[in-house]
Amino acid sequence: MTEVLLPQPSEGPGFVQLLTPEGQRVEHPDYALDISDDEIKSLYRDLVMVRRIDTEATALQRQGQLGLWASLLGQEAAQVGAGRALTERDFAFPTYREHGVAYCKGVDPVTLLGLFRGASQGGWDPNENGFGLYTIVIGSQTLHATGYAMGIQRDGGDGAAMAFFGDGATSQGDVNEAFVWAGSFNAPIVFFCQNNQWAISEPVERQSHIPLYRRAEGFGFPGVRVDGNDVLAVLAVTRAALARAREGSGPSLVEAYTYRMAPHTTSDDPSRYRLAADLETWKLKDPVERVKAYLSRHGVADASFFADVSAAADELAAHVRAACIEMADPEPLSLFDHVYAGGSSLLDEERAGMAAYLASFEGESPAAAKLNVGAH
Amino acid sequence: MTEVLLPQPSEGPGFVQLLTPEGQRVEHPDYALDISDDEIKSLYRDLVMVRRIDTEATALQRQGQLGLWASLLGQEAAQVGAGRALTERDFAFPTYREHGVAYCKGVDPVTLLGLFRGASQGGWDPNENGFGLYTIVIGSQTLHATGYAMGIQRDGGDGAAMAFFGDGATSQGDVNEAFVWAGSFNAPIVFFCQNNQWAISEPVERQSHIPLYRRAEGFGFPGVRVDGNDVLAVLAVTRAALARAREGSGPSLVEAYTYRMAPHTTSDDPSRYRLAADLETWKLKDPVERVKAYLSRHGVADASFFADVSAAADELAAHVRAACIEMADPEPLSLFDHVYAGGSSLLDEERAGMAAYLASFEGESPAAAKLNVGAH
Amino acid sequence: MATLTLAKALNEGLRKAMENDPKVLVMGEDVGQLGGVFRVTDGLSKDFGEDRVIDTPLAESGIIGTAVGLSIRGFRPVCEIQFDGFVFPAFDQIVTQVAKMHYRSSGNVKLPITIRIPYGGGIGAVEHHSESPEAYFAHTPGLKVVTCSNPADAYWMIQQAVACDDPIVFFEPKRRYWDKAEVDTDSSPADLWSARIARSGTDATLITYGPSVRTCLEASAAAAEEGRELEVVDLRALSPIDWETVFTSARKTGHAIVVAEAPVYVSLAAEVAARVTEQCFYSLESPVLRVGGYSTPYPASRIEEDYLPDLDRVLDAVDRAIGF
Amino acid sequence: MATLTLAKALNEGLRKAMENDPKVLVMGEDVGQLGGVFRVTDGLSKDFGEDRVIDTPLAESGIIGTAVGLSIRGFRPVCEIQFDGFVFPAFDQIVTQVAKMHYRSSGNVKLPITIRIPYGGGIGAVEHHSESPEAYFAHTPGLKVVTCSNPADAYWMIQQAVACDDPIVFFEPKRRYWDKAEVDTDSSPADLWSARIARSGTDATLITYGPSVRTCLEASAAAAEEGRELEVVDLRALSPIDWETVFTSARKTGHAIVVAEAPVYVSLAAEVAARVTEQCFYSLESPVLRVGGYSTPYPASRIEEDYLPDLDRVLDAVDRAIGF
Ligand SMILES: Cc1ncc(C[n+]2csc(CCOP(=O)(O)OP(=O)(O)O)c2C)c(N)n1
Ligand SMILES: Cc1ncc(C[n+]2csc(CCOP(=O)(O)OP(=O)(O)O)c2C)c(N)n1
Ligand SMILES: [Mg+2]
Ligand SMILES: [Mg+2]
Repeated sequence: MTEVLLPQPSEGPGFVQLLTPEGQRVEHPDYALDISDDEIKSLYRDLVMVRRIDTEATALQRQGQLGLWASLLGQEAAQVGAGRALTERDFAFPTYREHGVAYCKGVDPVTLLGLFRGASQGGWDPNENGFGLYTIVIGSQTLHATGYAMGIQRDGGDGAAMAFFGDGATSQGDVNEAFVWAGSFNAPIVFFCQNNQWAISEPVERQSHIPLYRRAEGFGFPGVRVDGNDVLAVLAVTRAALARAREGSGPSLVEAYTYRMAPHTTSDDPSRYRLAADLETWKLKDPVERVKAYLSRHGVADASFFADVSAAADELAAHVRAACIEMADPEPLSLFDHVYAGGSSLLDEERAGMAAYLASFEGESPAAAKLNVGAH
Repeated sequence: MTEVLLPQPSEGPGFVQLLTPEGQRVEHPDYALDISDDEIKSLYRDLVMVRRIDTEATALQRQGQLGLWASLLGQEAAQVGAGRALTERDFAFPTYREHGVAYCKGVDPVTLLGLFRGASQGGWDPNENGFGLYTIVIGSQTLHATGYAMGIQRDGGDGAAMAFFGDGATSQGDVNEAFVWAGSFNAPIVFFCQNNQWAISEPVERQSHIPLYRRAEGFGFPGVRVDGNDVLAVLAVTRAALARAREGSGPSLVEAYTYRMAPHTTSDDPSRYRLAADLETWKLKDPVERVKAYLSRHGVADASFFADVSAAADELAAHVRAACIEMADPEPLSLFDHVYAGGSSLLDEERAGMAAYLASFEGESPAAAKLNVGAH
Repeated sequence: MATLTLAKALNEGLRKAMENDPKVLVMGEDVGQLGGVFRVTDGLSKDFGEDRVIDTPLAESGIIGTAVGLSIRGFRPVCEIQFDGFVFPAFDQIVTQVAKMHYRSSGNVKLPITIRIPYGGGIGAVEHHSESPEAYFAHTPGLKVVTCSNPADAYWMIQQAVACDDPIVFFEPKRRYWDKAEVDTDSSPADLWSARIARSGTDATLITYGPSVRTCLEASAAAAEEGRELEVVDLRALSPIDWETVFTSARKTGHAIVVAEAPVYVSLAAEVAARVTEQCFYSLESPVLRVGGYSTPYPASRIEEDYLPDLDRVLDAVDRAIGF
Repeated sequence: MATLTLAKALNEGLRKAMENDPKVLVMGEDVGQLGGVFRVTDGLSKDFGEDRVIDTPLAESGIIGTAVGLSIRGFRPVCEIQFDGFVFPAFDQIVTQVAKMHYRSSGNVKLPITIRIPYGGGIGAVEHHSESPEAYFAHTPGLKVVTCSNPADAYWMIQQAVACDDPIVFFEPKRRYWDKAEVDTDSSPADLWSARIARSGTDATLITYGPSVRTCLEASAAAAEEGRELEVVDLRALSPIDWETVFTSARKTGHAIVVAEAPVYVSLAAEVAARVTEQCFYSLESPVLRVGGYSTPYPASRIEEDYLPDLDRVLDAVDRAIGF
């Protein structure tokens, strides 16, 4: 057998970094970023808030308040960088892990938790914040984003679409079809791939032996690899890609090179497939710490700033926790709501049947409930 | 709307040609071809035979003997070049248009005609000649070929797989997934794309704004564009790609740049979507004529050689015609044959039901037959 | 009043839909300059431009997936799948995205997508060009499924489907594309969700749809010559079904036969049989019988007429039902 | 004799299959080092190596499509689809290639592919992780479909499926993965294509399969306390079905109820109802009833127990049938 898994070099020509892991600003010829210290402070704040939401959600899952949680730990810079590059005109199509983008887009984290709690399938209005529904079937949303971008071309809008997806997703037919379509129609879209090195237990080398950003070349548009743990670099690169899209120059692919520091989801056990040592290496590149280092080193922020941010994060976490725990279960009959915009005689009949059935118990609880049968 | 359709340059760096349209031998630094004049004569013979089969099949369709025919006119060099590069150890996975490859692989053309006549769905044994079944769902066979190549890796075989597909197919998810898999497993496979400029009525620019061979780069293996109307170039390039695959160096993509000179199939009317003038341009690049020009100019072949080839082709055509016309319709009850290797109680029941039903007419023909209802 | 083929009636209906609403788009393979392989979109590209009649790359998942995005942006895409057998690369987008997004979004996202699929056999075609995949879609909650059987319905139903805010799979009986009939383009159409009594009768009910409606009408004409009056119900909507019309007829005649081209095993015909039995139990004098395709892949065209339900197989079933 | 969970029984069965035939391969997402998200392939990679237990790229069409090629090359691939809701990207390969290639090749190509799909709800999961898509496959000629309901069947049926020369879709009731039972690994197994009387009774027949078998056994235990003896038929094979066992039971009790999690509309349950009615018309004292999922997308997990058939809904249907 001749199969080989080559390690992908993380850096190399074109790897965009503007802030080193040590918190040092560096320049990149193609991606100058003119940014004030206040802006960097506000980015820092977002990073902290997003991490705090994530920690709280993980805790809520452990306590049985959520059925599942997909942590973004380690990917905060990638998501805040991209999320902050997006303007109101732009529309984001997320996977199930874009809590940081959701935050930047103004989506209440509690709404996201509804899905992981099992109280809804998402349920928010994508058009309210330009933030699409979480999409679990790997890659599907990249085609939605491409279609949306084709819609912008057709109604004369001036925004762009951004499709989020992971390294694993690059193997799906849908993602590659999205590349074909975006290229063919020169659609105003940015493909934003968070290469967090893992698709559950599979290393990115199972999907590709060459860096993922290079996939774009063969479809006729540019790809770039950016340090996904560097919020400044991600912001700069994503802004440039969005500007390109908005001005009619077509799609591009941004590969944010990062690391999934948590298990795939709370159901996962990464000790079965990866070394704890890798995690240590990546901790040195922590996306939040490096901004903190920059702010401290340059005297831009003092202890009180960090304390304020921390307090605000705790406050948000408390809100999230309280709202999550209070979240009511849906009514059984709500099963039938929103299947169709225009209703359906079949559903009307089924709903009536279920209502009559439920009514037949009249106070006395069904045997299944008593026996606790079927509840796992 | 910002959509653009850029014409794809046919030539350029890397475009491999070894025999000009005028029949002039030229050299290419990467693809030296050491070939005897006898071999060229035998290639010529194949080109003529294949074209003759195609002409006969088109005629048979017009006369109602076939329900449909997908002509390879103009693509003879691409198919004979690739077909002759394949050895017995190699396995070809065709679309519905690879009559030339079938011929080189030793498949009786009459078998192919069974499918287009409606007497079978193909029905040949792929393992007999290393030639897979015709595949109509665009792109599916590229994954089969990749799996087959993975099988070669696993059983220690020394052949390679070759997947045939068109320019239109490059947009399908399956084809791109095949690229992913071939790259990931470093599988011994050659992707052979006949870019005949059209997917029914759609020009190749609808699928991609850049040359198709470049798609391979982004998946981590080499791509090359070859003059698909030059049988020598196709032979040389495909041989090299197969050798690479067999020696464990992994997949490659060959784009044979050619032109579909006939309608998409006999059901198609290309006058609705393309200019007759284009056809004229491509006639000057005819794949058969240029070999004839070479053979004549260099005194390699004389009139009697050409007459012999022509007579042999006519003889083959006569065989094909006679065998096609004589081909019996399948028996109604054969409907149920070969659905499963291991049979099925459901089918047994249905077969028995149909047999009893047919028996109930006992000589007198059913009303439907009398009324000729439903036959179109 | 105009005499139109079914294909032309669809074409006219689509044209009307595009005229009525600038957000309506037509997209698919070869729908532009070629006008579709069956010419159902003939002339639309010329009149509405390439931005509204989109020749797409060759990828069905892409067609449906981008239609989802276009809908979120406010468009009403009408997607053509070139043949029944080529809908499967798009099946994931249809089943996991199109069918579920309204539900997933608690009603915030509407996907007014019409997925047109020429379906059924009998045209002497090669593999994958003669399938009847309606059961897959009817079994999928969140989709609606309809099919027309004649030019007048084609003209109106396609417009109603495009105007509907829910995703609809619209099956077109390709062997009937060339059937001609008068179409009154001024009348007002029947409810999209209603079944139609295509012929009244008293002795048995044929429940059918799409290409098999004509087969059943021919069978009932033949039966009438022998003094048997068959009622023919053209379902039109396959999900949801207008059960009242079906039940009323089945109760009246006491015998029901479902006729469709798809393999009967786990099919729409099974649903009709199950439900008619459940709801008309005491009215039925015989079990509901099904006449359909066999449990084999669609066969080579030279024996397809043995596979497809025809007049004789329908009449044979009627005999069996009445003689039960 | 060993006490095994259903998941472990599958694991042992797969191990046996791999030991018995070096051509058997296991492939899918995370099936290697992780052992699958449900650990059904746990340890196989370590013992049989990465060439026989293949962690694949993240693409289901790729999994099935390459399995076809591997089969043509002489292998017997066992493909894992991680969850029911993720089989749809592979649907095209399954329906147009896997199901048809033996037919297309006039029997020259055998595709001994086993497609394992953990299915069904009740585990509190998010969207796409609780689907019951068996109808799609049962409706597809050229495929065979089976499902196990208990550890012993799991152990044997997976081996039989892998040994079968036809492509089989093998549904695993994921909410029952942790159910434990004694498995006699020395006995000889029942015919893969036979249904099983999981409990004998005389008053009504529950026809069911997969995860709902336990539900029906619990319902019949509850019914027995009230003096009603229900017979439970575990279908095991969904395509083809062992009709004789089903009919015999239905004729004996005169009442039949089909129980399954999938939406009932155009479902396998519809087929059972239609066929039982057709074949047992004069023996039935009531119409065949169906207890199943509703015609909605699978709901959020906090109301899934209202969606799924449970003991009460089954007993309610029994009451309605017997009281008809
Ligand atoms: C079509 C499909 N197949 C399988 C899965 C199961 N699954 C969920 S997440 C995941 C890995 C995704 O990896 P990647 O794209 O890298 O995203 P990440 O989870 O790392 O953010 C898999 C296989 C799925 N959700 N959808
Ligand atoms: C999945 C699928 N979609 C649509 C079709 C209908 N169709 C048949 S051939 C064809 C065009 C194929 O173009 P290309 O790949 O360039 O091959 P060519 O016919 O030019 O050889 C189309 C759209 C099909 N066969 N399969
Ligand atoms: Mg990842
Ligand atoms: Mg082509």
